Amino acid sequence: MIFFDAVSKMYPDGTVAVDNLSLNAPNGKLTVLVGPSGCGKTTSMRMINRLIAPSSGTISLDGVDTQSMNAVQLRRKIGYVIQNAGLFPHRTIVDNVAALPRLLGGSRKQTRMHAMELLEHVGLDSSFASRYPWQLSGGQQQRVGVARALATDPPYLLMDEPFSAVDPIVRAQLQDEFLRLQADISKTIVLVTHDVDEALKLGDQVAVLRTGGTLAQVASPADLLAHPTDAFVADFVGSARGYRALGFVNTDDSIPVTPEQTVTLGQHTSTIGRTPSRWILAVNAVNQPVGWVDVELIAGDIISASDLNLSGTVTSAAGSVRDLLNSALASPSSRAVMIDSAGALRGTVTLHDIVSAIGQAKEARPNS
Amino acid sequence: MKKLIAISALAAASLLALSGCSGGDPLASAGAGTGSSGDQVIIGSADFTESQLIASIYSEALQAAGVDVKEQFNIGSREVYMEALQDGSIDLIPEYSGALLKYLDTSSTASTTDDVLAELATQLPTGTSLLDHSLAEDKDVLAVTSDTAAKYDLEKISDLAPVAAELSLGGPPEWKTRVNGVIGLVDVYGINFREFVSLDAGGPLTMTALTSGQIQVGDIFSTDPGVTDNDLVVLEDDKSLFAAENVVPVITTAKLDSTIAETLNAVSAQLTTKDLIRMNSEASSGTNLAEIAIAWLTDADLI
Amino acid sequence: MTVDWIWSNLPRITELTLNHIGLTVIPTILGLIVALPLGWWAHRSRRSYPAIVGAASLLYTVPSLALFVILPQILGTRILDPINVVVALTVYTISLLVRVVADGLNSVPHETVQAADAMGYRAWQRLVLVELPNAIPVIAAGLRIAVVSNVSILTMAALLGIPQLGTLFTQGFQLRLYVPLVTGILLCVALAIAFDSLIVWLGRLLTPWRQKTVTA
Amino acid sequence: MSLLEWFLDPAHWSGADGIPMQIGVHLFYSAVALALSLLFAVPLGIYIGFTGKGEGIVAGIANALRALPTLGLLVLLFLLLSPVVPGQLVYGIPTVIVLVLLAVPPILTGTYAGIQAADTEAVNAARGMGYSQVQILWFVQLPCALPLLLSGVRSSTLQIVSTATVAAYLGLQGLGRFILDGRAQGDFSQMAAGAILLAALALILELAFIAVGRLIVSPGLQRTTRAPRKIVPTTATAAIRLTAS
Repeated sequence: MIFFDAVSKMYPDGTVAVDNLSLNAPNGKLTVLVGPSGCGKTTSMRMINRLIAPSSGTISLDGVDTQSMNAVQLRRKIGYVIQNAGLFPHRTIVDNVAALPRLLGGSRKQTRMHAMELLEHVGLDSSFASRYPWQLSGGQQQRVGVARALATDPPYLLMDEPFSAVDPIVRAQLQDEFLRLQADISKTIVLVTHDVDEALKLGDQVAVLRTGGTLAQVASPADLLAHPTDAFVADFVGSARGYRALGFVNTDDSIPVTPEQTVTLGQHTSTIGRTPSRWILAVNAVNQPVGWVDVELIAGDIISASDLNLSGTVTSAAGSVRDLLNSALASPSSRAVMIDSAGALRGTVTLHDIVSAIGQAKEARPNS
Repeated sequence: MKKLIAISALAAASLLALSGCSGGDPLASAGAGTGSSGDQVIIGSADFTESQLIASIYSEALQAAGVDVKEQFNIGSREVYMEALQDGSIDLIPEYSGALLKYLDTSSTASTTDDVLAELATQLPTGTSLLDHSLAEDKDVLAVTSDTAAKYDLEKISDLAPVAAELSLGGPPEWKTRVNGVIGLVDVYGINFREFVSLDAGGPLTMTALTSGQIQVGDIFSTDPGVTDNDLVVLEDDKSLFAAENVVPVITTAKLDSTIAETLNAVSAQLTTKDLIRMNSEASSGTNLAEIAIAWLTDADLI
Repeated sequence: MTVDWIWSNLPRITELTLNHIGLTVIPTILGLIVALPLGWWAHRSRRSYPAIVGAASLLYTVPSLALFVILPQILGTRILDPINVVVALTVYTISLLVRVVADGLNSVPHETVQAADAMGYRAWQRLVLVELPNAIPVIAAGLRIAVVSNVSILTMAALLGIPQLGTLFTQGFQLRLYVPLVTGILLCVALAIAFDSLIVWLGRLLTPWRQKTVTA
Repeated sequence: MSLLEWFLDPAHWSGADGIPMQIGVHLFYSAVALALSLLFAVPLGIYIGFTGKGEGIVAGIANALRALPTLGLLVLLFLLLSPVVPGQLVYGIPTVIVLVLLAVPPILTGTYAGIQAADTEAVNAARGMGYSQVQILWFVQLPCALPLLLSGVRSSTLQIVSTATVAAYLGLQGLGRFILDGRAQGDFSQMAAGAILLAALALILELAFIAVGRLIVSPGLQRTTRAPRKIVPTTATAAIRLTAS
């Protein structure tokens, strides 16, 4: 547990970076500090491992005041991941990961072996081990950064904009992988980001800070969307918060899933029977959806790949109502396509059914 | 606009540089050539003070006589400035008769003033002429400290022969290959020093090396005021290796006219060894060489 | 005595200083003129870059005194001709500036060059109007070093009797006088600083856009 | 005697003033000067690079040192020291001082520029990971500074070796002897031979430095596969400052 008790940071020129911050980052959970630039989120985080000294107040790790510890010893208990990974350019990937364990006296062989495991853990092929940082893409470097932070198996992890420097597709991928990793290792994590979507996606708990370094609100992502404490937080989480909130509502049995008539690629048009609408779903040999087909516009006698409309998306049965709604909205047939964990088609849900399910859910929760 | 200013400034700077160095005139010389242009007489000197001093006297005297002169002093050793004289880089240089003769004819054995000058006249490179010699003489001499002299009982150069293997000789680099240098010491005196140290032409390096014990025997000039200042013992040249060394102007014949000849001959007629010693001493106290030259010329009623 | 010496030798010192200025500035400008196309060539061709830059750098290791004396044999000039010194210093300037020009051109942002291409600049237009102006800061930095080095190297020519500030060193040495020595050294440093500042000033004047970005 | 004959003459290859001996003496003076320069400039460079203190002053002094005329300084030092320093040292000390003054700026700027140019992200990461100041310096900043430091040492060495010729003006041995004596004796071959030997020595040292660089600089910092276009103006300027000097 990382506990901020009335922590302030004032610079000699009078600038207040952090103002009387009290916050608890519970063990095994991921706490996100989010806010606009100048809100003191990075300063707050860097006070945890004493890269910056607080002007007043105390920060404690599991009840021990960090000021009472040796700064270097303190930092070695806390993994640290930064924006551009900050890999040592003169060391190979595996030696980057093994650097701190080596420094702490581990044998070369042992630390390297452990480093190789960690690299695998963060999804890097062992062929990367002997390369140098500049030979890796930004996303790959960031994975190494995470592996390096975990090298000494520290109970705490600080992450400073860890996924900000990579493109959106890689970022989403890294985020997903990181959530899986965290489910596995359950570190006590403080993550700083300016990206509210990232905060809502990753955080077990999100602390919104406002310019001037005051804490605006701490809450779970769903709570934050549903009950922003003031106009600042409401504005910061964005006008799409109603829609975003659906991302934290799981689909359940109240939404009717209907079986969908399908065709396969290569099927002769004459074998298609009557269809309920213009749009019919195409699947592959193992019943995985591949796209929608407009029966009135099929070019030849055979359904081919060029007949597919690819605008639709699929949603997993375990996904959120937001994903379901999105699938329905994206589909030319206005039906959301639901798949099981193997990717096979379970059925479709109509837009109308989704919207009424949302309406019923809101009525059941008068506070919303 | 600013750019325009900058470019013009650059252009102006280069022009200024081109014109500013008309003294040295590096570019003009490419076409017109240093030296032999028109009536200008370029006076050179060797790379030691006395040579520059005498060259200054020549220069001031000629200027007073209305000759257009240019000074190109401190050129280097005889090996260098004689080449400069022949390729037209310079037109006039003060020389020392014996050393010049040995340079031109390494086998020469002439040693008296008259013999040396007579032989020199036959050996002079074509296109150059000797003017009247002066009585002023400045010989290369071998000097030792009074301590060294006492220790090895040295009075004359031949005394060195039995002990030379223990001693270091210092002198200008060119001495190593000169007849009136290391070669002559071996051939004439049979003296083989332990080593030869390349220093300077009777300058501060040799004097310092001698007084600090870096070398035991040094080639210095007989007119060096340092001989008395440092209580040095000059070894007698008992086998006349070092011939008479009268100061004499050497000039490109093409530049020679009656004004120049008369002026320089008048200088030579009055210059004495004593004058040289006194003027060397004045120079080493920091007086401007041109001032010393003018003072001497004035005293001698030459200007 | 100090003031006396300087005062009585003032015309001589002035003459030597003027010579020194001329013999420094001319080779620096000539060197730049030659280094520009060579540097451009090294910049254009990746393959020849190491060869050109390497060969140019190697020239710098030839000791100045040797170069001063060997050049007459190569050029057929007279041994005391100041042209030898000019050529030698030009060679050193080229040696320093070829790499600088190449690196300066390489330092121009790729996007800028591409933008010029996309706008339809011809190769020479791109070089003169886009690449060279943007390389000025780097080239100016190299030129500063070249000119300061030239001020210092030139003094070696005193050992050959070419009159410039180095003459004060050999004369001061022969006469065991500190005043000409120190005067010569101070004048050299002053000249170096003056040339250095001049190039900084010219560089700023030629790149007004850089000042704007600094103040903005 | 032609240049080739000069080189082929066995007399020039032996004895106290033979080629091997002169090269040895030349390298000895160069090595002493280089060692002293390193001893002085590297720790100072580390201090400046690490603390950021005095950078402006040092950059200014380094530039001024570059403007100091070697010949004038050498002669001045000789005259100043000759009354107080005894024996052979009176020639050696001014020579070494002049060479050190020449060699310090490139090494100094190379060291502090190298340390400052060390990837700030990597330094931040190391600090956050719990590296102590000394460990950051030793394990991160110094290895990262090596390429620039080495290039500083390289240009210093070449400068020293090339300038050590002036030692001959004070009567010292070394390759400058051939050049100065050759000139004084009007022996062109000897002088040209001196220049050639010196250039060859410089070339060999240059190659040696490249080899040493390959050996001790981490391949992670030698981006040989990348085109040289990725030079930003600031580093280019820094590089010039180092190479040229």
